[in-house]
Amino acid sequence: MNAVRDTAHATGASGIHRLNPLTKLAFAVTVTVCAFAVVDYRWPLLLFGILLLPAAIGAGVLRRFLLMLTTFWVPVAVVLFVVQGFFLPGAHDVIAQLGPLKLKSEGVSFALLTALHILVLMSGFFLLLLTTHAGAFMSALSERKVSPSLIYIVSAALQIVPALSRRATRILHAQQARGQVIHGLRGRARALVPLMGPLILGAFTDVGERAAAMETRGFGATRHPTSLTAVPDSGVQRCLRAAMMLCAVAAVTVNVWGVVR
Amino acid sequence: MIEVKGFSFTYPTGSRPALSDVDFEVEPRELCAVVGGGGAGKSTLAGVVSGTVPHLTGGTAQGTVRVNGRDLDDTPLSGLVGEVGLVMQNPFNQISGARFSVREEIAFGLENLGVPRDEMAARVDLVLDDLGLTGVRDRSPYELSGGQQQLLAIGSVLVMRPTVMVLDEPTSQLDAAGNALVFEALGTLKEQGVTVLLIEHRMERLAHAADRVLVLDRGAIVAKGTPGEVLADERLEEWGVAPLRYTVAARRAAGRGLWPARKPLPVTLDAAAAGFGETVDHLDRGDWR
Amino acid sequence: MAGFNRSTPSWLNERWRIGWGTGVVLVTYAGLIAVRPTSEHGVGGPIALLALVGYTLGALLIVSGAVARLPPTTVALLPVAITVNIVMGKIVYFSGLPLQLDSIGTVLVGVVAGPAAGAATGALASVIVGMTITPGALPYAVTAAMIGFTAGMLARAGFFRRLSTAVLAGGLIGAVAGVVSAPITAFVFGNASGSVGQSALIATFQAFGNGMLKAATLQGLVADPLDKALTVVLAMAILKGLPPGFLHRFPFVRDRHILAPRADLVRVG
Amino acid sequence: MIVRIDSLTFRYPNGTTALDGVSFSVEAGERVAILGANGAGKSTLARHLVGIERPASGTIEIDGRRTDGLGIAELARTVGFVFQNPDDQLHAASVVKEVGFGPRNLRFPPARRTELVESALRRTGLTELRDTHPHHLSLGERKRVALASVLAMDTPVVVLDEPTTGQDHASVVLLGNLVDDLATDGRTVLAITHDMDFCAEHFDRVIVLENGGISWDGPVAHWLAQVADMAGQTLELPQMTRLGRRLGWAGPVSTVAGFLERLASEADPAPVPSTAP
Repeated sequence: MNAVRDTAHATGASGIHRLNPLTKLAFAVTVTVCAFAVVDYRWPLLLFGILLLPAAIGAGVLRRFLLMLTTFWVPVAVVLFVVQGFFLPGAHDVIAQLGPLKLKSEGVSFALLTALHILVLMSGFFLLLLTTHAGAFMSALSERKVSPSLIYIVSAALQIVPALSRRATRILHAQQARGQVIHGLRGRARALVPLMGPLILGAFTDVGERAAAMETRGFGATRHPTSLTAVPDSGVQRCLRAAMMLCAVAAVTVNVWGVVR
Repeated sequence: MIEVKGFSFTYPTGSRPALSDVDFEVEPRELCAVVGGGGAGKSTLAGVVSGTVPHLTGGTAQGTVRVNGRDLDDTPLSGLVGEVGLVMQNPFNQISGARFSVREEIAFGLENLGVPRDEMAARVDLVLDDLGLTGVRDRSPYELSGGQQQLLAIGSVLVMRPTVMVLDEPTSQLDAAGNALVFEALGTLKEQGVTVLLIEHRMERLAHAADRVLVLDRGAIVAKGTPGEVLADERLEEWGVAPLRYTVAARRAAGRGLWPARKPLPVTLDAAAAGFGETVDHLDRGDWR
Repeated sequence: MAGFNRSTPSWLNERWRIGWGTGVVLVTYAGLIAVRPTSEHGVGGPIALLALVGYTLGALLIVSGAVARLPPTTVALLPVAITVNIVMGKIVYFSGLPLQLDSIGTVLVGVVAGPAAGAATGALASVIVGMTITPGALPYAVTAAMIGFTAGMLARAGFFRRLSTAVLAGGLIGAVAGVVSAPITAFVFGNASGSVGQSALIATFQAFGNGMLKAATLQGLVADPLDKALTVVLAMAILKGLPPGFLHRFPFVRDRHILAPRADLVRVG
Repeated sequence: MIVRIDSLTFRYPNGTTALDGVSFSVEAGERVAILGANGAGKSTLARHLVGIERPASGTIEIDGRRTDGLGIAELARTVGFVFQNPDDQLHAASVVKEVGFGPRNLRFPPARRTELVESALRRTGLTELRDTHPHHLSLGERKRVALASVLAMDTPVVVLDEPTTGQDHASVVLLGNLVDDLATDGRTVLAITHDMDFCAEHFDRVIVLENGGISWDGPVAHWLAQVADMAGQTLELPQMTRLGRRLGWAGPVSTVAGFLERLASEADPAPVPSTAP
């Protein structure tokens, strides 16, 4: 649950931290679309090398950025090379042989391209998450008149997950203090109901009260709620966002045109 | 202003009424306390007056509940927002989770009503100050201690400046200092003309703060009156309510002739000290009996 | 993004947005089948982009339409359901079982609060997982939405009144999930997403000469129905354990005879 | 000596010191109240007794055994811990099954198990509710179920965390009697509490924690005698103590019985046997 803490408490003083979250979202989307739009493995590599990596360095989050890539991207890339390197349908240019398995060049180049696409997709979003406080993100969406229900659901889920995992620890201790042993497969299986029962049922039982509290605090009372915190924005960023979106739409259009044709 | 007349209510899954034939009124500038044992229907009553029961829970209701002159039967919950505030027993559920800092969480209700930003900020900061939460204003609501969460829950309702305030055991996790802050805030509310309905276990606080006390037992009101009348009633324990030690001591002392005969049994430290002081004086002068 | 609150023309109101979203998803899927990539170079880029953009757009439309129609109690239910998805998903993931079980909350909401709420739960759960655990979950938002939507529709049709039909419903939900997720697995992730077990299964199907999309679909049709049947059983167990009065707050399950009447809903003693 | 704690020090992961050189020991049959402001380290101390927290330095000995190598589930045979929130542990479909969970985990023989469960139900006044689903109980009743489920484990030490919070009058009375009975049976009770009247009426000894260290350890009456008007306003003195002070009495009274005895002695200089019930 470390990542949750990161997103909910991402604080920093860099210029990238201070950008409007929507600018960073637009950047993540655009860079992903652009990466997928061109069929050449050097292109996503270029995007990663000249945009994403320098941005991570500039924001001072390089260590965590690389750590997250190692955790999430490397396994996908490895599986990709194994599956497609050996089993890409229609590939026949064998470059190596391992027992009955044949490594094929088409498979390797396909795996390389796809892995780099995923690298850009993940990097764009990691950058957004590592430099953006979830609260600021939600405030920015709220200013763009996104439905309060949607903002509530996302915000509450982000905060309930850690609250619930703290509760899970308390429940675990309470049951262990009553002699519950949680060792081995059988112990674990037997512990499931005493541990998950209070956790999950408790969480659902709270829903009714929380809904009542929200309603008495006027949730949904007006279609035009205000926001306590102002999210910094600027004309430059607005132009930047428009340009990025235009770029993304163009890339999609060209590609759809190419596919349909 | 709260007016409840002949009100009975049964939950959809209940086999007996949670409230039966409840009848009472609370005027503006009045703090009415509700006491009773576990399962007596106190929280249900809080829900009824704040409009969440039966609107959200379902169930069958008879009789009328009027708040500020409006019949709750025909008033949707949204029609009461800002007018009636409800502080629930469990602060964890009162915290919306929609906001990431204490300051924003308090503002949540005002945001929902579309209050302009400047006014909102001023009102929020005032509440933070009143409840001693300024030091944790930027923390996540979920990182606070139980007591601080309780103060936050109260603050999130106070900030909306309701004219009727319903509080369900709002101080159970607070220490003496936190308690004092809350009762101070309630006193200020009363002066401002707010109607307060308070469910509370700590009798000593009530004896000072309440103008009137209702006792609920198995869904029915079995006693109502001033704290002095109700909390000194000898049936209090039968109704599942803890009597004050002052009252118990005076009652037993009276049995041995050690409590001034014309004085009512005390429910506050002051009254007990005055009464027993008189006893001691007389004993010293030797003119007792 | 999702959920515009400005005065919108009628063809963009909430109900229509769900319809448009579903339409976009179907057209995308049909498009992917129709222009089945022939050259191997077509696979990596444009097709993936088409799948990604079509599905994301569809998910956004469905979510914005569904969320706008939810009553407050359901809104309060969704974060909890999403949390249950995540917590159970994590437990199963770390237990090393060849299962996902990360849609228990989604199915539960579909049954309790209807198809729209179920769809919103699924899609938003993917967003939360994408924001907190791995961005790899984001492209699958549509699959998750379809799981909740299907659960709600089957609940409306009465599948959840008996355990046997509920298990059947789980199988059907799994089939839908398997088919809808295949293009993402195949084109965006090059058939390398998910667990090692899933990837091995896909590799096997590919080794037997199936195309990428076909291999991913077959994998989905083998693994998902089983997983979702178990998911449904667990969701029903949770429903059974919930206190009386809980279900009374949700008109969908209360008024439509979605579940069998519960004996414990009548208090004894 | 059933509990012996020697120079216990504990730091949170973030480095702040929660307990700093805490030492004390408790005899079998003693009733000890642990007092202190929020954040003084009361819960952290209690959590060490059941092995949830491990000391940075210092030792804990319970029933003659060092707890270092023992897991929470092993310590459960010696120390029963009643957590503040009963909803963190209730999972079974009936009260009797819930109460039987601990004894079953500790592998007591069936006959002994039944005996323990029945006795725990009786002592907590839950016999009639034995087949009820915990859903149908009020918070006070659920707290009693949690208490019963620990009593049924028949541990020589029982630790209670804020036992009176959220309890109605009947439950508090029951709880007080139970604490007295346990001590009579030779079992040791430690309780974290804010409720000073409860503490004055049912405990022999107080340990006051302040900033992670013990600032007072001794009999309740001695503490009440020396304590000024409650340092830091964090605790409210017992009602009878405050009344006694208002009357200008030297030396503290803390309970209604004690107060009446004192009053009677004022009435009649010759010592009168107390008839207070």
